[in-house]
Amino acid sequence: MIKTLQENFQKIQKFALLGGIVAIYLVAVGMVETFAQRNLIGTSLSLGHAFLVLGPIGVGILIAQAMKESETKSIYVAGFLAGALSSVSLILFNIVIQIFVIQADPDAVFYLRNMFVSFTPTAFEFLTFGQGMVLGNILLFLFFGLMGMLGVSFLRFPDKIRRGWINSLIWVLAVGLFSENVAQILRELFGPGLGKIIFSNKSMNPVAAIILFAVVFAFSYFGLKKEASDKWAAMPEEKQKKGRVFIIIMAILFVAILPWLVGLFLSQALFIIGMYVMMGLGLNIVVGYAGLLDLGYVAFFAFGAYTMGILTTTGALGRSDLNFWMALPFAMLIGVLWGLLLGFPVLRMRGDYLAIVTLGFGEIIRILALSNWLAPFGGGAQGILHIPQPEFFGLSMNSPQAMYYLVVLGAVLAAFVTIRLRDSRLGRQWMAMREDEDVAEAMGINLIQTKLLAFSIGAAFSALAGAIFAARLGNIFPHSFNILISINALALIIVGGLGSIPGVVVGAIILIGLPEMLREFAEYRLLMYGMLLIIMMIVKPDGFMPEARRSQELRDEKDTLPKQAAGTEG
Amino acid sequence: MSKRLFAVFAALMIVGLILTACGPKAPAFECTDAIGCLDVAPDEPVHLAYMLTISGATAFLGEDSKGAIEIAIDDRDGKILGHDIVLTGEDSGCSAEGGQTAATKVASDPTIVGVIGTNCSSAATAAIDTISSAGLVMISSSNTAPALTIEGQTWKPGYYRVCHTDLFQGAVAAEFAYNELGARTTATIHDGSPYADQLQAVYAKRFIELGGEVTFAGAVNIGDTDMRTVLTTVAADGPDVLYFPIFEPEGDFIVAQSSEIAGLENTTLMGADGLLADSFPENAGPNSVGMYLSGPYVVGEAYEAFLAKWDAKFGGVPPSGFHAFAYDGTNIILDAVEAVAVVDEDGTLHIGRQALRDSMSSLSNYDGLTGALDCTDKDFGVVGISHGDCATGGALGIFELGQAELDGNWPPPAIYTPGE
Amino acid sequence: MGVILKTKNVTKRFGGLIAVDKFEIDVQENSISSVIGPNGAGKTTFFNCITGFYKPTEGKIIFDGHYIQGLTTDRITNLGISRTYQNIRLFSKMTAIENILVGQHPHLKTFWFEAIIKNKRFLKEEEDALQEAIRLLSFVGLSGLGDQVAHNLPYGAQRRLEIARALASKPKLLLLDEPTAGMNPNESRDLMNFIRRLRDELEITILLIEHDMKVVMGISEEIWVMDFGQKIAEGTPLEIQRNPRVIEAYLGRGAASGLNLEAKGVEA
Amino acid sequence: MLKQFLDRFSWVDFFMRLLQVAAVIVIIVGIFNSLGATKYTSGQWVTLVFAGLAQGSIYALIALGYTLVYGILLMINFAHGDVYMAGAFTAVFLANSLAASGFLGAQPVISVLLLILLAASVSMVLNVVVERVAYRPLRGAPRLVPLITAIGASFTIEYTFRGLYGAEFQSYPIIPALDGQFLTLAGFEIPWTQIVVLVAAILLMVSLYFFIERTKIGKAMRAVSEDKEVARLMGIDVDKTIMITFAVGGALAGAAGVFNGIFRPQGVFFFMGFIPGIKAFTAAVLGGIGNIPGAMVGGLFLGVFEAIGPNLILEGLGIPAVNQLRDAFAFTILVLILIFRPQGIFGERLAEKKA
Amino acid sequence: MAMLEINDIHTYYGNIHALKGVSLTVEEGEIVTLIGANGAGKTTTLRTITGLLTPREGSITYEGENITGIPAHELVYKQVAMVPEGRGVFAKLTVLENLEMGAYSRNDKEGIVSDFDRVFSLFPRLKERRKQVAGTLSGGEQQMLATGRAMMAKPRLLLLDEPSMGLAPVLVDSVFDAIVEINKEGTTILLVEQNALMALSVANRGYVLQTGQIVLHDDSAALKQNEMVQKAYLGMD
Repeated sequence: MIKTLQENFQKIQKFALLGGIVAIYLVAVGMVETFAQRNLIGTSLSLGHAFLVLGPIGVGILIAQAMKESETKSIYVAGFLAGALSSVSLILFNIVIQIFVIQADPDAVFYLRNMFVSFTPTAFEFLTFGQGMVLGNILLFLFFGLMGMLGVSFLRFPDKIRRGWINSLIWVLAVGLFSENVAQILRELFGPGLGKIIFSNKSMNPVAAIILFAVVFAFSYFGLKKEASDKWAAMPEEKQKKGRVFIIIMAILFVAILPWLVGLFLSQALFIIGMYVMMGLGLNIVVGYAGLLDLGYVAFFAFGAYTMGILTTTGALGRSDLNFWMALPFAMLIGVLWGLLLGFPVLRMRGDYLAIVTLGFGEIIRILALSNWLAPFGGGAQGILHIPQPEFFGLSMNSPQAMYYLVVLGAVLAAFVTIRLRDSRLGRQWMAMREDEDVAEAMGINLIQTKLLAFSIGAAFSALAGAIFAARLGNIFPHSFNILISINALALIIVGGLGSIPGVVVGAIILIGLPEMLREFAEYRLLMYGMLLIIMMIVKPDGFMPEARRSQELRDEKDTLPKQAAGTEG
Repeated sequence: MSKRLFAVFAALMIVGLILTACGPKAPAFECTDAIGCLDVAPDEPVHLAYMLTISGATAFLGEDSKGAIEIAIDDRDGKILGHDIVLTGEDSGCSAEGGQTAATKVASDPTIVGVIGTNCSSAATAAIDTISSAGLVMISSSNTAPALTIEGQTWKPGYYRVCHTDLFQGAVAAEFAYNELGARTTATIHDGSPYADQLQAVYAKRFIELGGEVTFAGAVNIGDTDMRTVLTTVAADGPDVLYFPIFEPEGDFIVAQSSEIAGLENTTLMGADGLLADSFPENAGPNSVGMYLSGPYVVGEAYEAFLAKWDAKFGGVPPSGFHAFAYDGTNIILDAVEAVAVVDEDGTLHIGRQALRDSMSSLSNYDGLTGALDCTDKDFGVVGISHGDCATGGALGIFELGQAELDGNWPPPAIYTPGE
Repeated sequence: MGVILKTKNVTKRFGGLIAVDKFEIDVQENSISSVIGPNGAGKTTFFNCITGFYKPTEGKIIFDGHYIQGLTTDRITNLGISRTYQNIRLFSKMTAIENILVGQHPHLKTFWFEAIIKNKRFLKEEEDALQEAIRLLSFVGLSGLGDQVAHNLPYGAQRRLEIARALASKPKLLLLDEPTAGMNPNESRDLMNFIRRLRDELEITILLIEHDMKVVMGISEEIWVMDFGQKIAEGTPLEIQRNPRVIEAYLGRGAASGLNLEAKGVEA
Repeated sequence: MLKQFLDRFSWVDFFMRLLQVAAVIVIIVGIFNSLGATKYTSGQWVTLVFAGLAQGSIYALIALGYTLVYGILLMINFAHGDVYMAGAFTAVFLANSLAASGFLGAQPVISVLLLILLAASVSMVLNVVVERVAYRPLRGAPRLVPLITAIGASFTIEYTFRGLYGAEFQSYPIIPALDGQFLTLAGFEIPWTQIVVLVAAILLMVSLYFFIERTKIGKAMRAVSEDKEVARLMGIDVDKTIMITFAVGGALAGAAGVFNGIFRPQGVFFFMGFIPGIKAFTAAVLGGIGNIPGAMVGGLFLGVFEAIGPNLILEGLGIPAVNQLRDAFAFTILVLILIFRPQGIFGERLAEKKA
Repeated sequence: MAMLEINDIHTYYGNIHALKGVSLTVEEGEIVTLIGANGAGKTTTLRTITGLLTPREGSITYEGENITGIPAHELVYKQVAMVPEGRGVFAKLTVLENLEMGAYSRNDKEGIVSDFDRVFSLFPRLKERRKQVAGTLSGGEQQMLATGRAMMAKPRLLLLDEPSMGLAPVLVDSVFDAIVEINKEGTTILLVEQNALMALSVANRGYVLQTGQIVLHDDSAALKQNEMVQKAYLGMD
């Protein structure tokens, strides 16, 4: 065993260093300390702990992966070692705080907290378990070692147990993390009682956590999911077909009643997700199909919103007193017109030149909306206030639930149009243009027309989303139309899978929905968002739901041909 | 469905039912409040929420307010009427959509008593509806848009603010410039935020009313760093006073770069509360000597104590100028809770939501960090009836920065208050 | 038989560099002819001038009675010129069928809005186009590979797919840029026969750029030789092989004498 | 004849031409009116031009990072503006300590060199780490994917530094030796800070140019940017070369952060890189992205143009509060230039590489 | 011991099995040619040898040392150079800079200078154009440059991928002359060529590659006479 360890010592060192870096990073940016206030389960396990152990657990997993061949015992020892070693960075951190913060004079030049705001006595307290310099650091060392072993166990336990308890852990942590949202849903479904029992002050009741753990474990251990899917596969064709219809009907029903299950806030989140789905579908036409990298997509969103605002507001800026439904087509029309107008000058530009110019357009529009110059038309910095909410047979749609239906309708419309166009001549034109603009033109495709169609149809959906946004918000300000919206829309279609329609929905749920649910993490929300983007792209560069190609030649016999492929030499 | 699957479902259902059945018994207290009551069980905390701008370029505003709220809670040792106080928060950003989403989040949690926020008026404008219809109270530390408290405009019941509106501050600044400095021409710069735009408009209007002339009404953008062009435009007319009610760092740039521009030698610089922070003279440099700032006149021992607590808790000084309002706002809510809560024998609290609003609306002569506060309705004549405006305007002043401030003395002396 | 393509004085300059220098050819209708010349002589540039990728600096190009110099590529394609590329340029992430469907573009007439409402005309046209694509696929011998993504196809299949795509626009004139590049002698011979079939069965005029002298000599009815952008010779394969300037600048002595035999062998 | 003309007539070209003419007319009218009003003295114009040059040299230094990376990987390193922030933000603490201890006053040159060294190292390391973590695993992925990780990296860096150093604004100390010092040139007074920044930036840029053109590593970088596979066959370690490229780009951005602190000390905080980043990217595109002299000229051009443009052109058109429109104006100029020259000022014509 | 020994390598592009067990040897001083149809795996073989691709199975031994999976840039230091298909000159670098890049692995300044002369004497055209940007050279000159550039690494083993591709017939001869010349000076050559006739006429031995497998291996003379080779690769009936 000693020998195995010696052989692998370099790896252990390397992973320990990596784990140490992760751990110190999380402490130094203040995540551990801040989230130590936020309990996940009971009052003992906080989110801070969960972040703190990310490093050593990860190290354990890496060790288990790298030493696959070795005997189990030595892997555990190696995991312990690596985990414990990764605590060295934090021990150093503790020493630094002790000397340069706790014992230092706040006016001294080297008083480190002047520079590193998270180098606080509280962090020290947390990391040393309140046990002081010596004992605390020893505890930390041992604790990290154990966490390293825990990481090893993720890969080394017998398969069934492993899957069971990893799943359980994920579920318990997720419920603890999203406690507010889970509690909200429970409240909507069962009244206030249940939520109060399971959660107290956002933290999960330990008993509830254990029950949840056990239930999920049972599910995974007995392989119930697999059993169900096996059964499904064994069913006769006809029954499967019926089952599918049933599932689809259930899904539609689910989407329909969803806002009433989840309450006010999650409905608002759903509304925003739906809005981004609509925009994503539009942008997907421009970027995913036509291959035109547009970083200024927010401009059309702004046009939609401003048109809605100007046409319907009862304030001083109102130009007419149309209602929401009458203004909606105008908003889309204005979007289309501007899509054409802005599309025009960039017709001859390619790739990254297009990107920066469209980004510029987005900014120009925002700045103009903000300007004193155009304030008489768009309100300038003061924005447009008092935009009435739409009415539906006399009922004011002033709740997120009501508006949710509106965006779902809009998104379905966008998806419908997108699918129909994708499978038509125009869709092929776009894709050909995306693959090779010159050759596409040499196929007789009029690039100008094709590009402008992409721009304007994309713009129409964005404008539609903008119009609904304005009506939901009731007030619009130029600051709302910043580049972040373009970036979000672009990121979600790429994360979902460029060109893929289900991908847009998945992307929107991950990149828009998740951050909304994690609002309470405020200052670290965008940090996590950024990391999420990087990790997701590295894990799945083609997106979560890559675009699938249709079979056309052999329409009925799918997958009968073996994959014909050969070298790409030449 | 397999038998095992069924068994698991059945177990789940049973657990669920048991848990529901064991829920708390109905309280003996009978709620008569018009918009309902909030019950806090003996072991439950009193739940406050904040809606501030925590991320993005204006995060310093949120940090400023959030710290003050925490200090206010610390001052009560984290307890009220024997219950813990919990503070949870939402990032509302400095935007309407952020405000609305944060508001729906807050509104969907029935345990929340009241909200402190938002930082930006645009966020409040979009949040006010949701917050109000959820029966909550919301008190802001830095919403200065007048419309927010004017009946018939944006105002909705349950909304309060501690800071003074632009109408006060803009007018005070204009009067000071015209009467005290003897200025007859002025230029203004705003940064595209609804706040600065409004404030400079009020200032300019008052200045013209007094008989002065506005030579140039300019603007920059948040994020601009080079102010030489706008300063050159200002310099072309050489006005007596340049009023720029904007924030850091744009305000820093204007002050620092003003000395490079020929033609500004005789122009007096005047900023507003956005720059009223102790880091400002240090950031803006020597040119800040001799300039004026309009803003809340927050002085006194209590404030000194507050700053000491801040330094102990967070290190350094608050990053912006609205912390004192956030502190007062928190206390107003908590005091109102103390005043209206009905305490059962077992320690359960019953807080009538309308009662809470009534209590806050009737608050007067409250001795806050920011001076005497009065949240009662006021009649502003042409402007309209205002509700929930706690600031009296008396706590406004004009400060002059000198070499002492540059050397670290803070706060600067107030050389003019409207009463004088 | 008339002249389908005539270039007059076609010149293309890039800055100071003259890539094509007053190049003139007359392509007879329903013929197979070639442009040959050393690498970098300007052959591909010349093709690019014909197909509208480049605007010739000077000169006129007359195709089927139209002056086409300076027209955009898509218009030229719509007039009936189609081409393949030296280094294959398929729409590599689209399936073979989709590639051919894109090629059919000039003959599809439905308006995009019809695709949204899926009216009868649209459905019929799409079905017809699909059938035509499947037919073309089998014409080039790729039946069964239609649903493969283009870049997964073997090299030879990609070459043929590119031709099928070019044929989909029903051209009157087909320009092939080094179609046998990377093929072995057997494959080249198959391709020669295929090109003949195109001409005979579909009555398409064919203009080639080619390096493989066996192919060029075996198939062409007329050859133009290009060097430094200029035409240094024109004529039948036999005339070209004997032309001393061509031998010196391009063929080399050994190759020229050997070719004669080979060419005959192929024809036999 | 008419038919031939109509066949070749393109509405796009027509409108582009129209747009060009309109733009030229508007610009000329604007300039004519502005200058005709004689509102500003020539001294004020000179002030603006030099401020623009100093600002532009900072854009240029950041733009070089964009252009180097673009040249070698054909990707937009969206996080580059934040790399610039990282150096500037870190060095500000050292600068303040130096000022507090009086060293800055006593030894300004050494102090500034120290600051540049620190900022450049931080930015360099950060840029290399970003490349290693966020870009290298994605070699060969679809082109938009690294753009998204770059955006992710941008957020990550911003909020990491916010977590590390806090959300407050910091300021560089004023260097006593340069404080209030003006160089008098032909009767115009120009602040020394601006001159120092301009000269130092140009020195850096020239040395970069020689580094790329003359040294073995520089040539290897060019070789890698043309063909990575062949470069590997020459014995060039491609990953290492790319790393060096990021390192060089990062160091330049870090240095730019300190230069920025010299001539405009305020407003150092975690978000400060965003707008200069976008502007620098604009400058790189203006000059022709991938082109090193192009980035330099593009940066200086953009700096000067946005400094004088609003007053010179927009004000003459009777637009109120023109300075607010500066960014819009800068982007408009970008669009116009790209309409005139789609490949940027120094870019190669992409169109010639068609078939 | 053979200079280069390839033992049963299997290389994949993603899931595509491109080389299905290729084995070959090259002795010091030889010219060995690898002929085969497009897509047979010739280039893949060369790319696997140089480390641009990593085989999933099998081993490659160079002068007794296992070089399987070695990074491409390190192999150059072992004096193995490759002229890639399509020449791959750095179009924006001058001729001289291209040659310098060829000598990237070396540090002996004087040796490099003398090798410049050697390349220029082999290809006088390059000397005339050494200040010119490589992209402006004609196809033949680019081939010369690519070959000369590979020579700058002072290779003991030179891998050539399709040197005659896209060249005018008149130039093909001179390129092959140069290959023979280089070989005579002591460089071992592994030549991948489409033009089987030419290749076999300069090579000592040849391998025939079909769909990722070696199907035939013999002396050049014998291969020329082989019926299958004649039919498939020499175009004779």
